[in-house]
Amino acid sequence: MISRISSFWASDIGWSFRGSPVAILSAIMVVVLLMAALFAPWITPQNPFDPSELNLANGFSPPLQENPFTNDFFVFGADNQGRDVFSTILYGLRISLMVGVLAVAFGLVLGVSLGLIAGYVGGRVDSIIMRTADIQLTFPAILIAMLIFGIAKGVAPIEYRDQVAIWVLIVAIGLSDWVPFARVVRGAAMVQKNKDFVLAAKLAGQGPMTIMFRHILPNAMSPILVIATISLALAIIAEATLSFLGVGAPPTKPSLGTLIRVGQEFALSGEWWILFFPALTLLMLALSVNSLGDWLRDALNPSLKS
Amino acid sequence: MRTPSEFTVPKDRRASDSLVSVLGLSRTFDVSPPFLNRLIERLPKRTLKAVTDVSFNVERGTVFALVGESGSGKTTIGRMVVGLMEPSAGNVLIDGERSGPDSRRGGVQMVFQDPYASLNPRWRVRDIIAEPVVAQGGKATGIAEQLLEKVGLSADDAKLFPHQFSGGQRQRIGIARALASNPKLIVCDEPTSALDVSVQAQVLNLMSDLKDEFGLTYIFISHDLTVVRHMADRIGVLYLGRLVEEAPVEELFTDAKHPYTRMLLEAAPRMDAFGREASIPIGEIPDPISPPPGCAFHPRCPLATEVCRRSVPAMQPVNKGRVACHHAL
Amino acid sequence: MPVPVLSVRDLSVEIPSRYGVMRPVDRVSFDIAAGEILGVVGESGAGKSMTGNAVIGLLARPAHISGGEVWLMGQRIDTLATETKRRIRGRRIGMVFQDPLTSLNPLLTVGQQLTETILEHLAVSKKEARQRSIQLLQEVGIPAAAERIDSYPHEFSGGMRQRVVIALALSAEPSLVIADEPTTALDVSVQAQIIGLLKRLCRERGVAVMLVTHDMGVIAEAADRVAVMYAGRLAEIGSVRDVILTPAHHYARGLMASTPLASLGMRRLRQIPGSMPRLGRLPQGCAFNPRCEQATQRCRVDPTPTLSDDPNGRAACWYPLKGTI
Amino acid sequence: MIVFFIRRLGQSLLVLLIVGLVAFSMFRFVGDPINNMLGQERTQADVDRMRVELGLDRAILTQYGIFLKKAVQGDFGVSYRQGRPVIEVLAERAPATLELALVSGALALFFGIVFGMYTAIKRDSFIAKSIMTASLIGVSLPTFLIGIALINIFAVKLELLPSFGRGETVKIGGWTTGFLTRSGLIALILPSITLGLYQMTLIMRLVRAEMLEVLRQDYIRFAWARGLKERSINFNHALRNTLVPVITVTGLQLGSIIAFAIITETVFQWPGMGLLFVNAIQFVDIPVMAAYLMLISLVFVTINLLVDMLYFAVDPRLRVSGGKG
Amino acid sequence: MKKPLLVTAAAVALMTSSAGAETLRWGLAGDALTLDPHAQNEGVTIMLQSQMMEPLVSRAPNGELEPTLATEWAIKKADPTVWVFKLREGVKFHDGAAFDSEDVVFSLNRARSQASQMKGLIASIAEVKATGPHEVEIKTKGPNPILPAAMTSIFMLDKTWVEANKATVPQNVAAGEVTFASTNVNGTGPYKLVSREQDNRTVMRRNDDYWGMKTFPVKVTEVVFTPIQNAATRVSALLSGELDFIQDVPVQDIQRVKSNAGLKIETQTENRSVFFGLNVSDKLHGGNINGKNPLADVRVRQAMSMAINRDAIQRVVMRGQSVPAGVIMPTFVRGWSKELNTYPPTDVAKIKAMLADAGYKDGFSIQLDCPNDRYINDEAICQAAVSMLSQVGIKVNLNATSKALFFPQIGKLETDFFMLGWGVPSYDSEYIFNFLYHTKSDAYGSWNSTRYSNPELDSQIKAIAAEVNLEARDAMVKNMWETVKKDAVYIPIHHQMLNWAMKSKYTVTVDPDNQARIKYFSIN
Repeated sequence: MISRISSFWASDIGWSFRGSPVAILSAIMVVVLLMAALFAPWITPQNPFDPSELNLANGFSPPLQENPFTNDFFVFGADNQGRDVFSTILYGLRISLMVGVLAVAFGLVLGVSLGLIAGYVGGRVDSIIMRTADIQLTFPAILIAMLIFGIAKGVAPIEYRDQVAIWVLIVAIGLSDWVPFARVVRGAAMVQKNKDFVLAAKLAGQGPMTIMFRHILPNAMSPILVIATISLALAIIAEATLSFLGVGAPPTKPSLGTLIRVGQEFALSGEWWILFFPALTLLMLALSVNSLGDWLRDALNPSLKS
Repeated sequence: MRTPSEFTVPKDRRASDSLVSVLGLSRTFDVSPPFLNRLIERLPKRTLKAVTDVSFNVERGTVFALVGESGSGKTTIGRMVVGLMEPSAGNVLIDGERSGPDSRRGGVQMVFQDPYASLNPRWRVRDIIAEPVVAQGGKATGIAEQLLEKVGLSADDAKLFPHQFSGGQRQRIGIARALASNPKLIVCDEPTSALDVSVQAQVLNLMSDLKDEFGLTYIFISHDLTVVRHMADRIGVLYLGRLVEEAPVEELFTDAKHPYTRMLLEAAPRMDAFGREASIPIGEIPDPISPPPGCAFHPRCPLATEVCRRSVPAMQPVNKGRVACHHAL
Repeated sequence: MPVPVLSVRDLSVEIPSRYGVMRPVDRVSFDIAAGEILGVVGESGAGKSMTGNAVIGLLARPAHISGGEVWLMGQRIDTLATETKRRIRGRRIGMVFQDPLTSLNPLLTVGQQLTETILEHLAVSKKEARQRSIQLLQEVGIPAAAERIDSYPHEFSGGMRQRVVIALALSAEPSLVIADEPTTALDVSVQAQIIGLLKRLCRERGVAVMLVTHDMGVIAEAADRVAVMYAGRLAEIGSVRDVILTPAHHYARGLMASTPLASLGMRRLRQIPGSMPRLGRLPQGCAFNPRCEQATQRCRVDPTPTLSDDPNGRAACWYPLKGTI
Repeated sequence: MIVFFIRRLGQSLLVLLIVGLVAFSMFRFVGDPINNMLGQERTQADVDRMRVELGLDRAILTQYGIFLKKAVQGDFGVSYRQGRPVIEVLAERAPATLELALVSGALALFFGIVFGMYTAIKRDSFIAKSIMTASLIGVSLPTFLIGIALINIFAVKLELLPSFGRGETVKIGGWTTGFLTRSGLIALILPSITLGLYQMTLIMRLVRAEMLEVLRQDYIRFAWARGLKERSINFNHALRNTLVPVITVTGLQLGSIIAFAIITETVFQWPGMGLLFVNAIQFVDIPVMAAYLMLISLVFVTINLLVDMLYFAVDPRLRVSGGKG
Repeated sequence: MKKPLLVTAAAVALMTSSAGAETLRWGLAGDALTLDPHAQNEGVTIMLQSQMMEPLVSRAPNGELEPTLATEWAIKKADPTVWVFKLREGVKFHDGAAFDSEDVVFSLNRARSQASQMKGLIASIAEVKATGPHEVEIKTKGPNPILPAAMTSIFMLDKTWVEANKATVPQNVAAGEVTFASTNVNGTGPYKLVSREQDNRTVMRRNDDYWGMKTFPVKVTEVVFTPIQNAATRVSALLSGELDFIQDVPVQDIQRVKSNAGLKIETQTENRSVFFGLNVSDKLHGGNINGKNPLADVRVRQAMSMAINRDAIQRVVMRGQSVPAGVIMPTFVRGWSKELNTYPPTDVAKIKAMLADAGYKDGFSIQLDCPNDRYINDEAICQAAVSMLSQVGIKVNLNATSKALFFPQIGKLETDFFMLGWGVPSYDSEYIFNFLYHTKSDAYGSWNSTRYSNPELDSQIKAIAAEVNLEARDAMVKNMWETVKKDAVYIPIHHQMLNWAMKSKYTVTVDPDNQARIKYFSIN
């Protein structure tokens, strides 16, 4: 692990990384947010997802002020349910990150597999997959998510709707996400499959699976990584947007997006902290992930290297 | 369409030990526009004849070279010989057995043109070299290190990635990989055309050495006549998918029978040709999808007559070689 | 002696990088006279293309000219303002790239690209520019030029495309043409045609040509004089006959010897051991010393030899060779 | 060309059918329209009768079949919520959405291309880097939040711009336009910025990436070598080639503007189709939802078709080969 | 005060005619579904229609019945099943046609027809008869003491106009019908329709021939009605001066509006109670717990009721904008009393004891189904309840969905624990009992999703419907309320408050039914 890090540090990418303050800052930010989300139960003073820990009387406590009814104190204030905004942000970050990461993973696996097959096999299989991608694009991401959400809400047993919601979000966002992966992997596969090392592998007697996943895929990783990074930011934002349309994480287990949706109701009423802190967190998260993606795109593009 | 010509070789050679027999090999590609286009725009089905009726023998332990310009079908033949591509007609027999996907079990290997594209940049050299063995379920421990030393690199290089090597070194790795499965035949597809002259010499020397050491047979594909002249025992000249002349190397260079071969020899830059006003070749290679009728070379041939426009010349034995020309020189 | 068309004096190019400052071109000097073809040979990474790019002023950042002078027809051009430099490009220096497939803009017709260049540099009407374009195409040997002028690049064959590229390079009647590996991507028969064309144009128009290539055969056929580059430095310069038949630099000799033609009939080719060092990892002294059989302590320690260290001024070597290979 | 068109048309129809079926089978999960259609005083008998009248008791495929059969005849049914023919309702709403999408699309395209080119050409300049960073904010906050922020600043705090609606509209034939009145134009500002910002960022990034790719192509270097003006190189050569790949993505982006309008229209109470759709979902207005989704697909399919046609116009290479598969 | 330039321009453009025009720009979350008065029984629809059309009798903002197109009404001495209505004379429809008894007969019959959505309100009517040009007699199926109150949203149409435009049958959307009357209006009301784009803008101009010009203020000359769905945008538009009047101000924005110098808030308790319903049958929909439904035990229900801290909800969630409730009956309804409205204080120890007593010492798990777009802060209330119940050991899983999903769920009895709000248009307890407490059957108890079934109560419900003796009736009602309160079928939460925000220059009394009628607006 350490050698990996040091070899990264010494590589061209590492060099480019060291030369980019934006990249360093973004990476630090991402790591801090990731850690905060990961260790939320140990960091936060409250588990905002456990209703028995909440006290409605704490509702709307301003930041850094003692609540006159309960004498409780909240760094970032409390929301309309008396939840500690700080704790809720960290827990919400977990949900947002989970939705984002898993949605991207879902889209990635689906897109990469289909793209590999389309690009490698070609012909009719390629046409079918790419036309499916066209259809997918025809159906705007938001609509897909809204409809899938609708279905799942209808199909899932009522008792499980709450848990299902998160998975539905993941599938819905992931499903609207696979096309860019498929396209770029297909393109890469079409280029790579004609490279001589693929011929050499065939000659060695390797099967199509080995060739696709061991030979072609590793060479398409750079664009996949870039798309994955940008998609992650987009997925987190998409989750927030869907939440605004009422198809997001449940309010009892709010994601950052749900927090913002709830918080914006108080945008005019003076309880700025309910919106501000989650929005700031989301902004920082998306901004740093996006910046990392940007940097990565340039760093991995050999044509831009001097 | 003629049937594949009966492949005849001089009697004295028939008894000799031939490793590869290419018999009436043809390959066509369907380059027709999509069905709907054909239907509505009334376009015909179109095929590209990459290789037409090519036959030759390669003796064990010799180097057989295929030369030709782009579109001559030399790479396609190479791929059919190693079994990466199925012939549309004809056969490739290696040691009497048909070449095909199953013959890839190590008996035939290939060295590729571009040392940058033929090694997977994400794989370590060790894994690259051992792949032909590992893919067959063999034990590959130490093979890579051993072969690296054989090709003039160090065993320590096995843990590195391809990008850490120069072009010549990479080509050596490619050769090591080809050797890993202990092949009888190696098809070398322009193995040095991407290399610098000084490195080319190193690689060519290495290939010669290995051939002797392992008793290999090469099919050497190239467009560079000087390289071919150095490496080959026999040479086949291809033009638009057809073998137009085949002869031992010296015979070909000193007494080429086919006008195309002569044109090639004449056009090739020479180091002793200071300020030479070479007779510049006429025309360009025609579109292989719609080649000229008769002898495909006739539009560029100074000797062409009416018969060349009408019929495809058959392969005829001349001296120790063969030539397909109505007006063989 | 008349003023040479191109005179390059101690030209150096530097690229700052994470490994320190690299010098792909290091104190290179040569002249090219009108109607002369100077061949520049060397293996990949020797700096020959970079030299061409430096002359025409097309170095991609962060590469830059760090020293020396470039004179064109008695005018110093490396220090000119950006806009003046631009006017020289195409007008007084034409350039031909290696790959005709990628050198032409696929979305514009050949005629558009030609007239665009002509109108940029010459004070002619659009009609005249078009007329001129057709003439140029005829001159470079494109049949039915008047009809082909409105075709797109992809409608031409590789050889024809390279002819178009040459027509473009000549369109504003430059006095110098830099041809960077103009035949490498072409078939043997087409290569002969293009070399013939270049030689004819050079002779007829009196253009000076800097022919960059790695192919000794091409040099032998086309060039009048030849410059051999190694690791960014000029190793040897002289008439084609001299350099090929009696190379003075050990590297040049090795290079000539390792071509299969030179070793005709030999069991093994002569070869130079090792490979060219990477930029930024050049050995001290003569860059060729690790591969040179005759290298001495002096070669390893003393500063890099230059042409002036050879009494004949031909090779940058402490111990230049005499006689044939 | 014709063949290509026919094939595309066939595919488009298939897409429409599939989208329709998928949409249709999804509706029953959105909720039950009957509760909204009957008042508080309804009895169970009323509910059951209504269900039969609406045909909701039938199988999905049957419902879809009936829908299709009518749709082919131009009858998309009557909105459950508004009690008016869906066609009429959509036609009334379409201008608002289309005008908004047009303006945001134009904004996104213009600034996307301008900024994209600028940041590619002046890659390392401070301004370019600032634009890149600032643009990230556009995609790092949800659209609705940006909309709400804009309302708070420009409508509530500064009282400069309206917070909702289209302002005054003028009716021309069946089309209501906000382009002809001052208030109509001013009302467009905030929503179109909100809607276009995201797309602009995406287009800008795409143009930048493609431009960087194109700028290192040989034909660009060749254009430099021919001494063409930088402007001409950037626009006539680089941008033109950049546009080929950009067209596809941009086309799809513009299509998704219409879909994204759902959020913007909700925030700004923009009386367009997106708002209609949101209302329809809340009310489970199946005919409206179905027609809207079909319409959106139609828009996408049309844009796709146009994009492909545009390819033919832009890229001469496609004209010869008879179109891509 | 600064005004957005363009907004002013728009407003000016709308003030087409008379000088001194008073335009009221009115924003609301929703829009009317149709202009056909008998096609939809829905609040906003009726409200918008009521600016242009009128019933015989309407309910004034103070809750009293007010003569409108009828000047007097009484039960016929000879026959307690007949009501006699005397009609106002000299009333004209917008197109100038005179209003008479023919129109009333026609309109009531249209409202009673099969396709009408209003027929449920006046289901008791057996026959309508014109007994003179300005008198009608309405015969009911049995004695119906509250008939006039049930007719406040049955608007009168001009028979000739309707027939000429072939709209004699109320619009039936289910059958794919479109009628002239759904987009056009010819009423007797104070405002005439100028233009209407559904969900976008409806413009109405004052009917200067209105019969009530002297009776009511009718100061506003033009009304521009704009639905704005997003609450934040709606409030923003008011704050920026683009609107003059909005209903349904989110409770959190009240302070902000009040602090704006040119704006004010008018408040009133709404005719709507919000409460939780519980499945009291033997079987839990979500599966029994240890073979039993804990909610079937009245002790559990009482404990749960006690666990809801209504005061905290009022203070935090509703920011004071509610009246905590002990009964699911809005305060204006006949039968409401202070004692009934009392609710137990939250006492965790006592609740736990009660649960332990019922055999649920460690609590149990249950799902709460809740709409998230129907009542004021509905989702937040449910969340608060989840938290409160969890503190006494009852684990509640919250399922908050849109009303489009929520109401079908209630209708199909797919819930054990749900939120509901209930308004009482008739201002009479009978309406509540009929819909919420009667055993669920075809004609009764259609909103009773608690599975509560009390045959005795059922017969009482039928009895009070026909009881004309108000005193006896009141006593029966009181008795019935005590029964259901003891059974704790529903857990009352609060009565919602209405907050209308408007420019300070307007004076108006907030209507408990949230029915703004512009004719009552006066301007200082």
